[in-house]
Amino acid sequence: MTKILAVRDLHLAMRTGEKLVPVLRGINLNLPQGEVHGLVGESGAGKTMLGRVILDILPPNAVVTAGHVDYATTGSPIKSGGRIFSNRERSGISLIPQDPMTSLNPVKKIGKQMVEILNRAHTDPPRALQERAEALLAEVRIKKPKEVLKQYPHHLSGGMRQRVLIAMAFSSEPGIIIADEPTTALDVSVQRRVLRLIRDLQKERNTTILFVTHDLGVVAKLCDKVSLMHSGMILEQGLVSEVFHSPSHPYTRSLLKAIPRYDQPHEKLTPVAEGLQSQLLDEARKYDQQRQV
Amino acid sequence: MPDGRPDLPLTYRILHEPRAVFGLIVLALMLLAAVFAPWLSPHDPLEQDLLSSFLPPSWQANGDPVFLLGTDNLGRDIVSRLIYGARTALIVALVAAALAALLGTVLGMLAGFYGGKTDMLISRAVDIWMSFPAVLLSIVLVAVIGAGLHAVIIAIVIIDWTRFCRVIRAETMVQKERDYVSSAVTIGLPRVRILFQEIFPNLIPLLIVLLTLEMGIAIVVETILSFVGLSVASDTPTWGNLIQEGRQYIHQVPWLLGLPVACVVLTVLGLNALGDGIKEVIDPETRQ
Amino acid sequence: MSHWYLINRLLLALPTLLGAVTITFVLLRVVPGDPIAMMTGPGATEADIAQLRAHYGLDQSIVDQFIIYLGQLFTGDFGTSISLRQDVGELIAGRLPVTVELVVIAMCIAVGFALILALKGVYWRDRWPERLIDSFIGVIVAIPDFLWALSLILILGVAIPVMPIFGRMDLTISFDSWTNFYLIESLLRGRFEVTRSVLYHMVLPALSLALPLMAITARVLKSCLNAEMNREYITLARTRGFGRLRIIYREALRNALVPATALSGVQFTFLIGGTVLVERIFGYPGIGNMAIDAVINRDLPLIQGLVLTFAVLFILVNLFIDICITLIDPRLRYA
Amino acid sequence: MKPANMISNGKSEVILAKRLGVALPNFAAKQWFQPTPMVPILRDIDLRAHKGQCLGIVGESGSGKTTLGRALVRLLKPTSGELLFEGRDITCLDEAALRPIRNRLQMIFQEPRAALNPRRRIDDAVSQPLLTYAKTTNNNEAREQACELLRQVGLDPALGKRYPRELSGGQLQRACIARAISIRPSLIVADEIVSGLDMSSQAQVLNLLDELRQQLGLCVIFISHDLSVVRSICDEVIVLLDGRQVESGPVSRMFSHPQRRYTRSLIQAVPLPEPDSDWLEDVIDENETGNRAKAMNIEGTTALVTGTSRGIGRELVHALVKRGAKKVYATARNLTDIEDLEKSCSGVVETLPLDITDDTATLETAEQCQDVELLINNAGVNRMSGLLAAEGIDGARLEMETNYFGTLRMCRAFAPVLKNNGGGCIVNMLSILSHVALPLMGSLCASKAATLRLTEGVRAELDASNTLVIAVMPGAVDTDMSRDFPPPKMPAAEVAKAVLNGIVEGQEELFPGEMASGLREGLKADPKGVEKELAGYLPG
Repeated sequence: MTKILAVRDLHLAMRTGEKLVPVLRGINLNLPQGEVHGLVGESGAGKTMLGRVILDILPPNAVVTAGHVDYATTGSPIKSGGRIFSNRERSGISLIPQDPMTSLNPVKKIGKQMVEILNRAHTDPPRALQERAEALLAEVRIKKPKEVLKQYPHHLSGGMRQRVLIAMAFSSEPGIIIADEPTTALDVSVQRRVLRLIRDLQKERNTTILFVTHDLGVVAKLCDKVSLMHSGMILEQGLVSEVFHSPSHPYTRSLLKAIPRYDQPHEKLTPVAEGLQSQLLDEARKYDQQRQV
Repeated sequence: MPDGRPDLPLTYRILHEPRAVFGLIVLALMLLAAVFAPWLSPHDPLEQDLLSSFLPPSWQANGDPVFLLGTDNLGRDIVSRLIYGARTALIVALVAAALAALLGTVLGMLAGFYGGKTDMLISRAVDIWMSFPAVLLSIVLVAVIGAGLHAVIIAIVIIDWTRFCRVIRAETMVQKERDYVSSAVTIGLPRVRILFQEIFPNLIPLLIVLLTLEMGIAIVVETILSFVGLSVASDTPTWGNLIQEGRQYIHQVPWLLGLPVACVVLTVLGLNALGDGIKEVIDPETRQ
Repeated sequence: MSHWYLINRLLLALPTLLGAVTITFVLLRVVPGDPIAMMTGPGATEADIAQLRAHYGLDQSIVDQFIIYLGQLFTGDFGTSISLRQDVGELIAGRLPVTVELVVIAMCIAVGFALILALKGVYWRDRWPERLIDSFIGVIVAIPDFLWALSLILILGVAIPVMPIFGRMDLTISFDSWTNFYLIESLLRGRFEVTRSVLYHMVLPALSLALPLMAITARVLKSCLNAEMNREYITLARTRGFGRLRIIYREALRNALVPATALSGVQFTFLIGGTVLVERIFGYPGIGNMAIDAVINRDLPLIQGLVLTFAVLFILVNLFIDICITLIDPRLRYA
Repeated sequence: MKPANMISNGKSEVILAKRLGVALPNFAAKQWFQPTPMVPILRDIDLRAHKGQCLGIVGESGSGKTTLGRALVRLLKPTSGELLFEGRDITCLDEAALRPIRNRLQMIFQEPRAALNPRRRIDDAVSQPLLTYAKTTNNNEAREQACELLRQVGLDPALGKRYPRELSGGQLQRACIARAISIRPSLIVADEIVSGLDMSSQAQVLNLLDELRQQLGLCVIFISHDLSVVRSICDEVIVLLDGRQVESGPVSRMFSHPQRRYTRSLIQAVPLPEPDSDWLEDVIDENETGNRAKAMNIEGTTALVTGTSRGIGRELVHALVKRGAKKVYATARNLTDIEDLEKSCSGVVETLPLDITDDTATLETAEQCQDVELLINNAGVNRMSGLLAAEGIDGARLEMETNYFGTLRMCRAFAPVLKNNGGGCIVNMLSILSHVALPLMGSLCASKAATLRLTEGVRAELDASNTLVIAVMPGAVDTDMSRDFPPPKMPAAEVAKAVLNGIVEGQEELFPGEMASGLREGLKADPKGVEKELAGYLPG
């Protein structure tokens, strides 16, 4: 399998005033083509920030202090070096955002927004772009694509908007997609259909997906591999089947025991011990000190 | 992000905000001038000396070192008149702004909290009020009440309560929808207590900002009314009267107009900076 | 949006208008100072005064006066000015164009510069030009139009005397206007020397009115733009590699215009109020200047007419702003 | 009234809602000179919860969960129905009258950060209810008690000196719980209290709530969209959809055999942390046009079908068994006609003799089959005879007796059964003839049309008791009865399949087959023309 994305020993910090607060601590990640990789962690683990580095849309106060992200646009060998890349290469990587309600420009019709994106990847005449947009909407199983193209975002339900966003993400035929909690804001039954849709499109095009989420269940159902993050470090990484059946890190084990399951109603929940949490934070702090020395 | 660390004290943060510090200095200077006017001013502000009228500031040619910033058409000392003017300005600023704030806040809170007919009534009144040009209304009002400092204050209160009312009403409605109000209801607090004990403390930061801005506005309104000749008696030293007098000799002695204008501008700038500074410091707390 | 919406809005404005009329009416009747005594000289007899009183309807009860007044309003009769002895409607019609021209020019200046400042500020976000723009706006916004007028006179009229500080145009030019819209009329009639003079005289008053409005609009627009720039759809546009300039103009701007327009609507009404003083200071012959004279002369019918004019302007401007917002934001365009 | 006495008998409900409805004003749609229109948010909610019990309320977003929670603690005023708290009617009490019992009705909110006044320190917020209820008038004493409460919920009392923004979400939620239990409530409504929290603090808060419930004998109403959480801490569940109560019952039954399709899809959609790539394969894009709240789940259901000796009835029984029904009562006039059904599907199908023209027989059957959730009224007679036919008026009477009165009898007998089971479904097998009047079939058409109207009436009447009522109107079907009809005729098995799909989709009117759906469209455009065409199609 060809490698399509490699994150090597990445360190990221946020500048607050004079201080640099570490957010990511030595992240290593290799994504071969066609893999669906789950990135799990609680809030503050740095998983969203990792997605942003890969997309090169960091906030202005974030600084990459060490390491780099290497990309291969589909077909070509992996490119090493800086994280700023040209707009042409950008079409090789796209984002499915978390909140469908705020992720579409409210004052533009769906059709216009889609054509604007297609326009960047293709040089077809407007009429053809319109048809392409229609075909894309049909592909994400929207019933009346022609009508939807003429509508404004507020006319659509959350699930529909997420479908439009998925169509947009796949429209540039990207090699990699970062999905940042794309189903957290949706109801469970809608979530299931959206996940199915993402997986079908991914299979068809052999796209690589980095699926950022806090929901272990979603990872278990959708992903091939999983990385578990805490305080900016990857604690455990491996095949989903292995990590869920025989977790090696104590944090993974205790997380799996902390979430309720409807098929095991009588098992007592064991919260993640606060000792374990603070131990992990201590480790992170120690790691920072060692780097500075 | 809440990280389990306690915040720095509020006074510390305000004293490290340059704009707030600038505003506080201006306010302090005004306070100083107003309270100690008789001791600070070198002359009696009303003392006329027709022989030494229109003297330029002391450092210019023909300047008299006794009159630091020169004299006006009747030979009165400008420094003294400016210092006494600060006194009037401060009284108007404090009293009028406080009263307007009181009236506007109470009505705004009632309208925002109780909604329905109360809100309808108060909001309509605010609408009607806003459809008058404020300046014209204040002129009419002072004409009705009769000239004088009390008239100026009353006019400002009657006009500017709407500023507070609108903003406070909107903010009360926002706060009312938050769950801490619901949880106060579930522990059985009476509505009036919820309004004043739970919601009101959350309005205070906004109120302070509005109040500092209103103080600036009150000073300007007083100046305007003096300028139109409707404020206190024209020989009383107020900044507005000084401007009105200076306006007549603008081509001969521009500093007569320039100095009081500079005083008003500086004061207004200071008060605005104070409001902005405080808002900057408090904002992250209110906007969680 | 349908015409029903418009009609509804206009109907909603009626009580406001009526309220404004009533309050002024009542307020003015309790003003101490007798307008009749002011217009007649000291030699007038009791009978003369009584006759004049009856002529202006001032001898009736306040309720009767109000009912008569309302009746007259419906027929378009604003009464006769006591001090100027002319029809109030005609007086206002003559002066209104002067003020409207001034206000429109001021508004254009304000909106134009506000847009530039806000867009540049957002473009240079978190860098020194942004901080510069912020402090500039901060200073301008603090000073009201009245003080701007005086300061501009001092600076550009006296210290560096480059601008005229009095009147609407050079008195040496004779221009017999039909509509009193000097600017447009002179352009249409090819009298460009008039246009030049009028514009030249307009600079300082228009600037005094425009500066605070510009600053507040720029500030609101900028903070709205910054808020928009933090939204998800902008992040998404960034991942698609659209340039920063394009994102600001084509994605964020229209969304930010909604709250900014709403606020500048309120501010614009302050601008109309501001003309009262600015026209006074610059000796500009608009309705604002006339209003102060009317109050000082206790000219009841004229004050009444002017307040009504201001209220109607206020309502029209707000209506216009509402329509603009509805056009900008499709979410507000429900049936 | 003495609430203490009411509790002592141990049986009475802490909270009881009968046909509770809540409507909220919609100010946006207000017209001039007219009262503000009210939008119904909740309709006909029935619930009861005892001391020490945990009742879950689940549903997707917008289903009215939060509104229900707020109505139960009377933050909202119900617009219809009755609400009893500890035996006392609190439906219409005003704020002042509620105040004395407010301490016994507490609510915990989703966002702990918003639920605590940002300008109050934690200990201040926790001691505030104590001071309000005057048991402790002393400030210091209240503070001490607050510290004790914080310790009880596992927080360091030193945190009490901080402001809410200085604490994490999990800590704040525990502080909110401390505040709620400080005044010894008997009912706590917990609205999505863990959905804003991290995985690790979620378990802590859930365990805390569960322990406190057992220690203090609290009655907890637990609102959540997360079915796994509900399963782990609740005893009973109510499922809401679009403001209606779709299903309710013990949590174990709800998860093992959900009555409604909606409940089933909710459960199936929960991703368990168990690697399984097939989970996504089973997704079907469900058609959501029908009555979603009442759409049934055939799997595990108990059904009764009349007229199963042949044709559609027989196919319906087969189809039900195939789709995984728990039990099917197959009835016919002669038991001998259907003996083979019981044999072929033993354990599931139970055959019963039933003549639906017999009043007592239907009532007895209903008595016997108390577990029926799905009733299919299939039995009927078809006859063709003109005005002067040999049977005379008796033939027409027979049609009415079987088609109309038979259906009416069954509906009357089984409506209470369905209601007792928390609602269900009634399917009345009619015909496209109910929409037309044809020569030689006037009385048959009349009986079918009457039954259609009856069905609509029953539907309206049972709306509140959560029962789906379906009218099925096929065209010509390939059965013994229609031997004389020329094709096209629809196979009976196809009709049965269409009926079951309609039940699952919650369709209230079914026109299975091309003929029926075509006729339906035609009837909309030109009813007389269709009748003419049909008359030509008839044999004879």
